Amino acid sequence: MTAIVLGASSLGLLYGERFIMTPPPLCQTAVLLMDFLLLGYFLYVGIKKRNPLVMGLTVLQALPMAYFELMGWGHHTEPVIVVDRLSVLLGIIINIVGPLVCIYAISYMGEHEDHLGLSKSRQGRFFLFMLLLLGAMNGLVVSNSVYWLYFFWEVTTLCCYELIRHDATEQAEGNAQKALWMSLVGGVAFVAAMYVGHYAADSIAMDRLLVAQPTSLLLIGFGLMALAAFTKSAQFPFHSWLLGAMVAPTPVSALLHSSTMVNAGVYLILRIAPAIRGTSLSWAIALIGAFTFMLTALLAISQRVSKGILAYSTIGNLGLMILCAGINTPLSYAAALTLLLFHSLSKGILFMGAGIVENRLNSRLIDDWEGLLGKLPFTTMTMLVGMVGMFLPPFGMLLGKWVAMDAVASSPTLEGVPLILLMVIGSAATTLFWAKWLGHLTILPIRERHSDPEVLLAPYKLSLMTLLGINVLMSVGVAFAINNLVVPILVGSYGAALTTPGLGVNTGVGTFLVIPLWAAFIIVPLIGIYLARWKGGSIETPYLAGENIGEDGLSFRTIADSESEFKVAGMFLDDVIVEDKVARFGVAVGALLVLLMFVLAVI
Amino acid sequence: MSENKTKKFTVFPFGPQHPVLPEPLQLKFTVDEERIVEVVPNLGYVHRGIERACELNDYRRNIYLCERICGICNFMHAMSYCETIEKITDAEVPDRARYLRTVWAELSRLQSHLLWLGLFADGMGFESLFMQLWRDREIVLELTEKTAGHRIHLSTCAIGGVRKDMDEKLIAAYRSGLSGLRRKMDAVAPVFRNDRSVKAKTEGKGILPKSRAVHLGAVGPTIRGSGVSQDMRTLGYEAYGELDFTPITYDSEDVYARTQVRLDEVYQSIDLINRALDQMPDGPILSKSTMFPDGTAINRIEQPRGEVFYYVVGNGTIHLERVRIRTPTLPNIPPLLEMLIGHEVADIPPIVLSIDPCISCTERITYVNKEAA
Amino acid sequence: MNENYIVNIVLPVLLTLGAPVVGGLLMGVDRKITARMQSRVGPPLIQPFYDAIKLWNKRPVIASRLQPVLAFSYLGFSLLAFGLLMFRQDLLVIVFTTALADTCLITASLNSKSPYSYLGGRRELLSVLAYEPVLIMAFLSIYMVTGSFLVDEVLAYRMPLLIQLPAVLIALVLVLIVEMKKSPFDVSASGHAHQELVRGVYTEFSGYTMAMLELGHWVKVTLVLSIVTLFWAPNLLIGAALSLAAFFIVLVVDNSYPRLTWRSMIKTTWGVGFILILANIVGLNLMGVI
Amino acid sequence: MPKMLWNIIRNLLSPPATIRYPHVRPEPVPGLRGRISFDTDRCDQCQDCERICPSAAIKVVPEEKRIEYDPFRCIYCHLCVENCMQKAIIAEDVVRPPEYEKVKEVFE
Amino acid sequence: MKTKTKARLKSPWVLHYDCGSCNGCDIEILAALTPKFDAERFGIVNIGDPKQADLLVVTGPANRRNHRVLKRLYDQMPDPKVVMAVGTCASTGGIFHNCPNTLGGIDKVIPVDVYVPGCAARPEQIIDGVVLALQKLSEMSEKEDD
Ligand code: SF4
Ligand code: SF4
Ligand code: SF4
Ligand code: SF4
Ligand code: SF4
Ligand code: SF4
Ligand code: SF4
Ligand code: SF4
Repeated sequence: MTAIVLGASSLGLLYGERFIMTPPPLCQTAVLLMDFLLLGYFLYVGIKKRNPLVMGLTVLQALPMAYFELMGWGHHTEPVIVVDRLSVLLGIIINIVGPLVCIYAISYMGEHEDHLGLSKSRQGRFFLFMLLLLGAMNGLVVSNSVYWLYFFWEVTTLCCYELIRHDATEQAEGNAQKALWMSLVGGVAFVAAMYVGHYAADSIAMDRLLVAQPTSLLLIGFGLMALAAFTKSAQFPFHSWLLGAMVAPTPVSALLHSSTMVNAGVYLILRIAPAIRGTSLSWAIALIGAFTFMLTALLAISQRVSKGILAYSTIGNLGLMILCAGINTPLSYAAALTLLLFHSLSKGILFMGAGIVENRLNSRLIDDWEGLLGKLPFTTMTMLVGMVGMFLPPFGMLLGKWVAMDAVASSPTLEGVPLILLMVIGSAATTLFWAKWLGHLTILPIRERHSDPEVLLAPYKLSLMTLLGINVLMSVGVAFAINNLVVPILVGSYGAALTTPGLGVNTGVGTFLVIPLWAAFIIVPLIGIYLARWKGGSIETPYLAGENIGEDGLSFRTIADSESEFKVAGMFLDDVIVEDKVARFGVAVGALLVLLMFVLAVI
Repeated sequence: MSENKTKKFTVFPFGPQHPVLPEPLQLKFTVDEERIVEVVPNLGYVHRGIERACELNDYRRNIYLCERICGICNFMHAMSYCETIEKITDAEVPDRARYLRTVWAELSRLQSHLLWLGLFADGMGFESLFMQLWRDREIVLELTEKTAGHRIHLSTCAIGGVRKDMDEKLIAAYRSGLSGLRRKMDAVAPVFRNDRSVKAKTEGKGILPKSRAVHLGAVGPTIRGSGVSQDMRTLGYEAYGELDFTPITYDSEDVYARTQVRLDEVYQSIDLINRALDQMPDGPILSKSTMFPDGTAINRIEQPRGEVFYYVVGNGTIHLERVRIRTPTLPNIPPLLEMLIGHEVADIPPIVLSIDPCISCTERITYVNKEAA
Repeated sequence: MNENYIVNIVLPVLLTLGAPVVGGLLMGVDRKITARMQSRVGPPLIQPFYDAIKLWNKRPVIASRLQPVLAFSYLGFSLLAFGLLMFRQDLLVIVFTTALADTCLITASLNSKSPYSYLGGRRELLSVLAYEPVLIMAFLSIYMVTGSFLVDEVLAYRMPLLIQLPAVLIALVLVLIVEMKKSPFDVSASGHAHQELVRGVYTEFSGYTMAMLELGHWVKVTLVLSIVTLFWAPNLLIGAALSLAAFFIVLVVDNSYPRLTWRSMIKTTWGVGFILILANIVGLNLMGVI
Repeated sequence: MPKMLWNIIRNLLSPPATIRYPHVRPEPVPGLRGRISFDTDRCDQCQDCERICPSAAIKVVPEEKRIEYDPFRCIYCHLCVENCMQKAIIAEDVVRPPEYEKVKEVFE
Repeated sequence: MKTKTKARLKSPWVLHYDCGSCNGCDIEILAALTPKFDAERFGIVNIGDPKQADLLVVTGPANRRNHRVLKRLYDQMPDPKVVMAVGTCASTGGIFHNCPNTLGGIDKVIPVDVYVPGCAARPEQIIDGVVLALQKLSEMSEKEDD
């Protein structure tokens, strides 16, 4: 219910102009109090789990916070709440995808608990944190005060921590703590940023900071915020928590990856981007994004676990958005926004689908998923469209990527070249891992012909179909979406970069003919179907060097006339891409790049 | 993530029908991605029962049957069979016949090695090289045809000598044909020897260490490529004792070495033929013997692919008691299985071809099919 | 007005429909020249059309219900990509559309329940991985010179691209080798040479589905060649000669190399391709052209 | 430089090695082991050929003075030609053409 | 002649299967494809995949093990198709007539359209055989339309 109200209200805000509000001081005090309660809880967790990292990081932000408050520096933050078009876009994403995931979770958690054989349901706790997370995200995107921002930030950290450890297994606990300490690094960076803000611009209100004269000190402050954003958006070197989050029940992943949590980081960078236009800091941010995009795309190839692929793909796409934000031209900014919007819409579908499959097949290994199209036609079809939507035209994601490429291409030559190279490689690797997975799902069932028909609970269908419908509609009507959601954001700080003549999208250096492409996308397979009907054809046994056995001919004769099945396994290239090694390399380079970012911020 | 380490393998049959394999042989491959982890051979697709048929036939007919154990080195089989029978019956082979046999045996080897080099090129996906080698191989086939009236089966060997002689014109044709061939080979030899991309397909692939080669009993160019100087021609049968022959060996133990051995042997065969033609005495070519074989003999000669072993028991009638033939590909199969492990699917054709598999003479064992038996 | 109509609509449509014809003829030339390089006579020039017509008329046999639909989509989207080029649209969109076509082919081969087809499909994916980034980089460099991704603008650029982007053209030849499935990069399937994977991606296709793949393949080869033509935009006839030269070079390379592995394919296209393109861009930048 | 390059260029520039069979039919080499036929007039029904034939392609029926010969079983070794005392077996230097049916040839 | 028939005649793709031959005929088939004879002049391509082949070329006698393979390959070839038995032993068993493990000619297993004699069959004979096979194919093609 809340969800629908929230969704409706944010849609309502869409046509409003900038909305400003300052809540009564009482609220401020309440926030302050809750913040310290929160930090206290983190400290408690750190002590209880004997995790020195968590303890240390909590203390590291609690003490300076306390000092900051004691000095009363946190009060010149008028107005506290500012809702502009960027907030609205984020709000729409959060409040459309979020509730759908919650609906999905209603069914999922039932099945999930059956699976685990729980006697006492823990769903109450689960949904509490889910909704809290949504609430916090809403708060986050409207806060103008860095302090409030920081508070909501920490609330999302809390929810995330609690949701990841929901299943209370040892692994879940471990991964949850990893997520916690990484997020806390972001918290520390935030606190530091507040100090910087205070000293450099004498304010901790975002809108002031953004228009202040960018001194190196202030740039360091923005660098710190970017660092915090990297932790939330799981960029290298902080990528591992998001992978660890896979142990949580699927709706959590769906929520974290599509509409909340990770978007917080991108949001923050988008927020500060106008202020750092043309600085080397901005370029460094772009470099980290590009690097993450490239490396995670390669890593995703080596993944056997469905959610692993999805997780790396999320990190990669966030990297792409950060790359765009970092390039910081009107075009790239538009690209980042488009990507943000469509990524949420597509990723949600895939996670939800993956969750259903996992519950049905009891396996997350995509090697076990072969022939899924025969077993779970509805879910698989949805996932297939979702996948196509991730990397192929004419879907919105690809459109976003195309705008991004135009944007990267039009960035200054020599600085742009490394970004271009990373992006191009990443983009090809993306095609590889999606296409191979997509193909694998369509292998028709090799052996079992007749499995039970697929029965899906209503909430599953509802959430999947709605999200898919929105995705397709938005992709077809991308001109409308861009004009109403993206361009207004640009107008403020950049000036429009995208035009939509004749319902296509024009970047000034290229055109994406949305409608003709969609028409072809629909017509071509239809002709194909018609042709296949007309020509027909009987299904024959496969080629097995002539040694097929039996009617279906799916096994072959081998030594001493014994029978052997042929088998196929997916492609993971794991002798080329050794996950641990590459990830370690990524963390090392990522750390170096973060260092470079600060160096560049100073000079 | 431990789950990510769970591997599934791809399992598929390579043969009996496969465009890279001209002959039916099945290798069941288990591959991890594209890396080979297991190979199981499955033979018997060509098994015809030749040894048994040899016991049923008039022993003189067997020359032609043995010749068709394999068409590629047909002359060698016929020669080996004749030699074995000659050993049993103590028949004298005229000198000229010995030289003629040597010439034709080497001609067969030339034909076979050129054929192999071509097929090997094809296996590497090097179509133009294949075409070029087979074009040049026609020179040898033309000589064969001029000698015996047929491109493949010479059918010139007989017990106690040979059926056909060579006149001066033919010898001249041999000389000019072979010098032409040598020139053509000079044009392609660098491709096998020095071309970087060809080396990438051969060097370090299909390693067969010397000790393993000896232990597993590899023969022919396969073992010579592992640095073991094993060649039956050093036994000096026919005219080889008088031709100053030394085997060619290479030490790098890989596909490259085996290729080089065969390439060098092409030149060596040209030399041997020329030398044999120089030294060839005049005289009769056939000494007829009417005695039916009675007794036992073994015979070993060097085919293009290695040692072939004949064991014949005669009982004084027109039919033989027992014929056993061990052909060179069979002992090379166990080494092949070892060579393949750890390489990629793309390396399968070069490695499999590197032993020059000749299934048709190997396939005289089979697994009994219960329903059919 | 009337003329505009012809140039903008009728001509592109005709050219698009003509692409398979041109592609088929090119394949015929390919087979003829290849044969001559192997001192053979070779088949007649229109041999590919005989092949395609014959395939189309064979008794239909399919591997799965999805297969023919995907096979047609491969052809359809390849034509779409070519059409976009003829309508002088965005180069990047063209690449993405070919990626869509490739995905159809790969999916079709992966879902054929056959190990050879599956292995071939995987290698086809790797081929896409090998050439797509190089192609995109090439387009980016075209953009850097001309300031637009629109073929329209590239055509209107004041001087031949070749003069400024010679190295990029060489990189495009690499792409062409992969696209044409020629040695040394014919890892996923090769025209008519024997393959360790039998027919690779094509193994499970027969009859009309195979005919559509052939057509699609022709269209894609023509597409890449047309892009090469753009390198002498002021006079497209010279451009065409340029692309024929590139085509000939591919044939020479095909006949001078054995098939290499997918690893060396990616190493070469990325290594050589990227270095060439980057060197070109950086060079132009140093000279102050862009 | 790939080592094959000069070879293919040379091939390209020189005429093909193809003999263009069947448009051009080359002269058979002397002594070609081609098709055989029987001259029943000369034959004395000794059946030597039947005995010597490695693939049992000849069947001599002395009573009826008939020779059945299977050209699809013959391996064209010409052993029979060499062995026939009566020179009743005629060897030609043309090969036996392919056919739709495996017909046995009967000489009477 | 209809385009369809003409195309069929001009583009016979070959699947070669070696049953239990001595290799003599196999190498002659390959030789027919190589420069001296260049069967590709007639559109002949050794395709190696039964699903795309029109012409099945078999060498060697069928035996107890490979007859199933032969049958399966034949079945996997879509119509219209023709079968050519190349060499004496594929036609009748030839020299292997009394070998205990052979079944005789391949016509014991699958219907054969053209027999090419010779041991080994010469490339010229093989090309002639293909010409005969194609005539049969065109008759089949014309008949199909009626
Ligand atoms: S194994 Fe030897 S003896 Fe036995 S049937 Fe075969 S050829 Fe004859
Ligand atoms: S080794 Fe090979 S070529 Fe020689 S006889 Fe045996 S099968 Fe034939
Ligand atoms: S002994 Fe008798 S059976 Fe044997 S060959 Fe002589 S006549 Fe014939
Ligand atoms: S089975 Fe092997 S070891 Fe035994 S006789 Fe035959 S070839 Fe020799
Ligand atoms: S050997 Fe000669 S004479 Fe005797 S049966 Fe045969 S054809 Fe007649
Ligand atoms: S040529 Fe040889 S196989 Fe033919 S009939 Fe005469 S002896 Fe028999
Ligand atoms: S097992 Fe059968 S086929 Fe083999 S030798 Fe014995 S009888 Fe012959
Ligand atoms: S017909 Fe003769 S040459 Fe041909 S495969 Fe049979 S035995 Fe060998």
